[in-house]
Amino acid sequence: MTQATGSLHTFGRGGVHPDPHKGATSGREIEDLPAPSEVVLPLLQHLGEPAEPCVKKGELVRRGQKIAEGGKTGVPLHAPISGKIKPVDKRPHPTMAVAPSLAIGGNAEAGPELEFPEDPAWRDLPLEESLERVREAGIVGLGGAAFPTWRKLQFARAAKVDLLVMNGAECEPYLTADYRVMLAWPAEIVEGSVLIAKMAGATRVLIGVESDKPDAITALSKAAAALPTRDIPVEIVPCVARYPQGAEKQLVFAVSGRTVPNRQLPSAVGVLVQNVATAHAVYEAIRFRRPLLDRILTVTGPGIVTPRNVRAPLGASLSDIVEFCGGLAPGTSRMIAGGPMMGRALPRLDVPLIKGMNGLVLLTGRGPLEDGFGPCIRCGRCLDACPLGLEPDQVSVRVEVGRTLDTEPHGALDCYECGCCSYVCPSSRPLVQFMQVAKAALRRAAATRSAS
Amino acid sequence: MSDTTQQFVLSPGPHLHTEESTSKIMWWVNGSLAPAALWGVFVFGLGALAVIVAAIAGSVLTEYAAQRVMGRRPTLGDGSAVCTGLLMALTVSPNLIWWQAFLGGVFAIALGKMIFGGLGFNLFNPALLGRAFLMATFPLQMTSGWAAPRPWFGAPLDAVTTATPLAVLKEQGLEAAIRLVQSPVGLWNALALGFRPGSIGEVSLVLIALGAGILLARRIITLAIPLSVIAGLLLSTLHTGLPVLHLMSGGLWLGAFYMATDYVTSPSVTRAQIVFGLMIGVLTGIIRVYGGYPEGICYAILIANSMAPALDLWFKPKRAAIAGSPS
Amino acid sequence: MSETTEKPPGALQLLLNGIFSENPVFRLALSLCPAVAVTTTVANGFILGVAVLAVQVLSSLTVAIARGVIHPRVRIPVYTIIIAVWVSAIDMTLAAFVPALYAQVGLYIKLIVAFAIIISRLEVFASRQPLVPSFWDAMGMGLGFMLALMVIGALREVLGAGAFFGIPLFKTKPLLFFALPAGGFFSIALLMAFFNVLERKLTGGTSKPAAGGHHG
Amino acid sequence: MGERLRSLLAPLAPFALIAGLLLALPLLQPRARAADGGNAIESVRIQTPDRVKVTFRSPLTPAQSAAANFRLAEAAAPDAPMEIKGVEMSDRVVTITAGQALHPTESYRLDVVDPPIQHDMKPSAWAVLVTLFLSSALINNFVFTRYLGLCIFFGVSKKRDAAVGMGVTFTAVMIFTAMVSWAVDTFALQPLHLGFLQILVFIGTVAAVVQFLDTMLRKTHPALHKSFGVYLMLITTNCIILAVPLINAQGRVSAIEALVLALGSGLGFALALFLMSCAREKLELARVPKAFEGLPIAFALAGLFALAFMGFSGLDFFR
Amino acid sequence: MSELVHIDGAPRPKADPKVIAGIAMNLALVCAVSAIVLGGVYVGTERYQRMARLEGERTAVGALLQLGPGSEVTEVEQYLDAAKNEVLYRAREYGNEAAPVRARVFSLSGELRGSNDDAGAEPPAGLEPLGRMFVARENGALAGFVLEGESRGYKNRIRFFVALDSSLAVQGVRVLEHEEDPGLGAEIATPVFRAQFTGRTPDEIAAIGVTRDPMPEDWHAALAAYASSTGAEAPAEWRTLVQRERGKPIYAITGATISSRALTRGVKGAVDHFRRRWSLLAPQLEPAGAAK
Repeated sequence: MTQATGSLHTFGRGGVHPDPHKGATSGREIEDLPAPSEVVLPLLQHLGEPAEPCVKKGELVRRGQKIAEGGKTGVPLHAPISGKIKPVDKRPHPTMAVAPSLAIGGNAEAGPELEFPEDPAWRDLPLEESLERVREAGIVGLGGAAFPTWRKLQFARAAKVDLLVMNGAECEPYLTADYRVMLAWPAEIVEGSVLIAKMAGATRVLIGVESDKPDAITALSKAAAALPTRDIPVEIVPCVARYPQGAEKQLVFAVSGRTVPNRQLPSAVGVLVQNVATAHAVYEAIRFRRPLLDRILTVTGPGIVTPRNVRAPLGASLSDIVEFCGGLAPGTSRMIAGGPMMGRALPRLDVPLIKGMNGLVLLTGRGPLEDGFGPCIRCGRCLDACPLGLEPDQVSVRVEVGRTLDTEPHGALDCYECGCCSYVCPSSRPLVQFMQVAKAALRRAAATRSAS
Repeated sequence: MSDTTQQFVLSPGPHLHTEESTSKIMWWVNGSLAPAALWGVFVFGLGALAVIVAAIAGSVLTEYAAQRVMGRRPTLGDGSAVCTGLLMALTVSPNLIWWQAFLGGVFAIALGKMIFGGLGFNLFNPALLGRAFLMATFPLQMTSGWAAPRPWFGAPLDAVTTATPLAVLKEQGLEAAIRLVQSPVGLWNALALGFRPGSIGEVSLVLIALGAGILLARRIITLAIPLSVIAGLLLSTLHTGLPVLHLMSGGLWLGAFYMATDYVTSPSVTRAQIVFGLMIGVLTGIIRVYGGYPEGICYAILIANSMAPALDLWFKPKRAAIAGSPS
Repeated sequence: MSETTEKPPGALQLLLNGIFSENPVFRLALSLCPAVAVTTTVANGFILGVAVLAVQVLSSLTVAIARGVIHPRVRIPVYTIIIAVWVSAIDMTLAAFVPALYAQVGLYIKLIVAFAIIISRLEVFASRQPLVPSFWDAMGMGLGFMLALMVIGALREVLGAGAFFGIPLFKTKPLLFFALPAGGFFSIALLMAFFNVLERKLTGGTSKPAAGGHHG
Repeated sequence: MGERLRSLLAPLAPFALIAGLLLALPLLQPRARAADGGNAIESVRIQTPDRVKVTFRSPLTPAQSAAANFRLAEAAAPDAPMEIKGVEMSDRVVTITAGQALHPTESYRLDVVDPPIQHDMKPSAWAVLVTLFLSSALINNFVFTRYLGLCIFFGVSKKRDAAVGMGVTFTAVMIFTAMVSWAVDTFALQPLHLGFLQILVFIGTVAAVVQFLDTMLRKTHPALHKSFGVYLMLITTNCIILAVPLINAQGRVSAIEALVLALGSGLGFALALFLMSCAREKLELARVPKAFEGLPIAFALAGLFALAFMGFSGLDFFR
Repeated sequence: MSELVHIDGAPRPKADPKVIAGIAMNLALVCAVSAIVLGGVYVGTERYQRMARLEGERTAVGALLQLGPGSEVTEVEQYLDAAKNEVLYRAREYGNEAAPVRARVFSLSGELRGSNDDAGAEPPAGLEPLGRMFVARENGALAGFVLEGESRGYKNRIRFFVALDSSLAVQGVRVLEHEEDPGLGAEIATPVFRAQFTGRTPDEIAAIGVTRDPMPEDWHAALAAYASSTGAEAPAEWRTLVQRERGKPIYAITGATISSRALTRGVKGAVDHFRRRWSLLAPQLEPAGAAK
């Protein structure tokens, strides 16, 4: 019972249609950032325990060489450039102010990139070996969540998923990185998807792509048709261009018609969701044992002189990337890591690129919430916009008068902060932030309750 | 060369925002009412203009004073006080004296809105409260001696007074109502075009429809409430044999499109809005046919307003994901 | 219930207490029903106020005198009976001697029997204090009630009917609204808010706003 | 859904009982007194505004359908019949057009000369029910126009659950006390000319009924008692409960009128409580000016409700 | 009460017969005293209450008919004997309970069925009262009538007096009791509204209606002038205008058409019924009155 608009698929309710702003970069190929003179690699750029350095200060490493072990729950780190290891130090971090990081100073003496020859048996590897390769390659979810992929696959297998949904929706305005990845490596993505499906135990792959990327759909469809084996069918599902089409639950519903219960993962309905860029990385890891070294991101927005899709070594400084894109335009006031809807504002440029960062949007002018906000006029727009059917208005007015604990019936705990409500609010109310406050308070209260 | 120490503004997300804003919405509402208001001035003369201006002045000044007294940032620019004053003026008789309209505006804002803390917190439509207050306070001016509309570019308005079609219908029956609006353009045209006695802004259905169309096109209002109001009215007046006459007369359109759709005082969920609208429509019909007033929409909306919090409780938005079963 | 040993306050203080700081209508918010119902004119407020005053004083005196013979376990029923007796007596008396005024407030005079203020004064004060302070306390409460009703009545009569004590002030009725039920509620809301502000000004913001009562 | 439905319906159970009673009302209605033993006339019905439809058991002759054959009068003026403007006959049905408006809640008397019939037209139970109910619940809502029960109204309307519980309890108690007091008044106080004991007797009656209900409920429905017992205790000395018997006694109403008045007043009060509690829950989120916090804003709110309820004024379905 | 008993007595102690007896005695004593007090007050005030009522009515009757000192008023009570389909009229001097009662019995269609010039002070039991009327004489000549009527108003019954002159034209209306809204329905009790009825003949009353049209300014002024002319000659402007207006409907109180209609309907009914009744009674009362 997939819900469809015409032949297109979409999620059940809510959502918004912000101006996509993708024109500036959608036509630009992925361009490589010239090797930076230094990279900074925070030891923690995934969900899990931080990586443990396995190189010494002053050691020369080649690009591709492992420099930190992943431990039980994390993933290892690899040198994105060849150079000399600097001491582990606290360095600026995009989200955590400062964090312990490994730095590598670019040094030609260290030698060229390691070679990653093809493993001829890559299609028929045992499960354990495949998972190990994914782990060793340091792959995390590249859609933004940065959860170690090998663990996610393990969980999916344990949860007996039967369906892999590949996320190629890229519904965030401005961003085109996934789009360019899909155009550049359609066959690799399809192959990677099949590999992921095998590891997860899924028997079918659906790749959801928003309909405003017709050439990506064509390319992927061709690649799927050209697959040598048919034991795991791959199907491309065009979806309506509508935010948040790419949110896990929305995408799962759109392409498969399955409804993920509130506060549960898609695996509850037998689905594993992976980003298309992750599929590409998995493909590289299994076929070539090639670790994750670069990140493809969109650098765009009115605040950048030459918007581009950039492939940059992990750890490259954002200032280098911005400079590669022509530098900041006058009047640039805000820098968003990720898309403008769910991304996060960064205070400064001297932070490194990390695995989860799929875009850098530079904006001019004042932010929507900078000029204060008005009272709720109960227009109901947020109710219509919320893809989950929550009541951001009710939550917000209760938080305003300090009754955060009364917000549970209005859905505060279910919110995943897609930002649709804030986007549509004519009174510019920070509804997402009210939701966050309410959620935090409710969780605290629940923790206190269970503790006592 | 970019400066690596540059500090960006750390504004919370989402970092994009719709173009719509409260004040834009309010001013669009005000603007879309302008044709109907101007028509009122055209057919009823400058007295109607004085009523409109005084009502708006009363609302705006009261809002400003109340915000000053309460130590809050004055928000006159958002146009909501103007909207209240204008809407109230459009629902009252052109026969009102300017200071009475002014008082109505004062009441509407002071006791209908500011006493609850201002925009967004009131429970009843302030414009209609203003009208109900005027009905209770100046029943003579509000219910009798209706100014007769002047025909196309005819003689200026003199002291001719008459009764509204609904009042005549209630008192004397259909024939008399038809005789009342006998005009060069005929009954139905009179009802639609606005050559009939009535409240300042309610007479020209064409212009109200135009304004409502603008609001609909801009998605400021939706059809859920207005259509269910109309359905409710037709339902409850069907047995009189005159549902269309009821539909075309009185302040029904102004009420259905502008008053009942007031965000603050109506439910937010579509299903609740339909119940709300039906309630208004049916109550309007009942009050008109069996009640004490020839016109019922004002009180019907106020009564429905009083039910709105309960409707909000009963009708919750449908949660997207309640149970998960693979299809 | 044990007798309180502390010395009862003086007569003047008891009087003022009832009229201002513990005004049964504006401050204690007790016995609100008649406050709106009968106060379309000052005269109506006055007559009901007189009735309450009389019932309050007579009941207080009765209880203060008879408390020795009242069994403590049936204290409250007996108080109720005492009040009912005095209400009936006042009701009949007013009906006999001021029939015109009585016609307008008759039902509410009968309903004085259900006023929480009266029985609460009996329970709190008259059953524990000697005769004289009980009298002054009752006087204070009764007068406070009467004055409150007259203030509301004055506001509503002047605004609603354009008259004061039946004497026309204006040629027209300025704001008819205030004579209507809805206007009655608003008059009290405005007066209560006014007294809240006044209280805060006078006490420097230390006292709490009028509390909700629970009995009619 | 089923759970929700059940929890919604549970408080309505007492009302279902009452509704059943009301449905049986027309059966309790005293039979029309007819001199012919009720044989000749099948039914008499008032068609507002001014027609009376009389259905005979057998067809009439043309002579019998002459205007002069009928005599229609108000029950209060049987000696002064009203003008009969016209009589239409079709088979067994005679439609008499009177010279004045008739109202189904009033009593009339119809006399037929040939065959000799005297027919007392009692008020239609349904018309009385609807009219009185509308009047007591909406038009003359106890709270909004008669200002009764204000203390409870303001005291209990802060929380919706309490308001609903209070409303349900009130209505039930009101019906019981009204009926008992009506009986006491009609069969004891009035015949014995003890009207001056009214207040004393009624307050005793109320106390006794509440005590009785409390005991009954505690013994038979402990769960119900747990949820409604609190409210029961608040009721005893409340003016609204006392007002119904007093108003009934003043108007010397019939048993049906007393019942409907109590029911309408109770439901009207419950409605007011419910609406007010919803509004006040919403109001807790509002930024009410300091001076109006607490009771003043509640009074203002009640004023606005009263203003809105003015819309019901003059409602009459039988005009 | 029970509430407080509970609170007081909770937890309920074991019933001790002695205590119970004490309480019972106590309550019985209180009740007895109460009954005595109330009975006393009742006896003490009842007479005044009746007198006050009588006085009010008498004043109203006198004022309505503008009676001079040499006038006398006969009160006629009317009852229905439903079992026999008879109507009983009982007439006696108003306010004088010692005066003899003249009783007349008519069938519903107006035949005289019985006559008794010295009936008992109390009417027979089991009769339904149908209303009262007052017949006034001044110096032996018929001076007018006052009818008591009731009508269903907007909220409750409206009780009123209608005064007729000897030709049965309306001489005045007075509202005795009503519960209409102040400022709206209550306006029916104002002199200006009531004065609209004055001067209308029974035939005009029989055809009377109510209009929502606004009252003409001059007529309003004339009515106001008439209403304030206490007892004296009616103002000239009223006398001219009443000729124009008395055939027209009553102008309703603005915003209170229902109350206006209620009173109008009541007056119409009272006058209509009285016309018929007086045609029966006149010969019965007239000779006795003339003999006096």
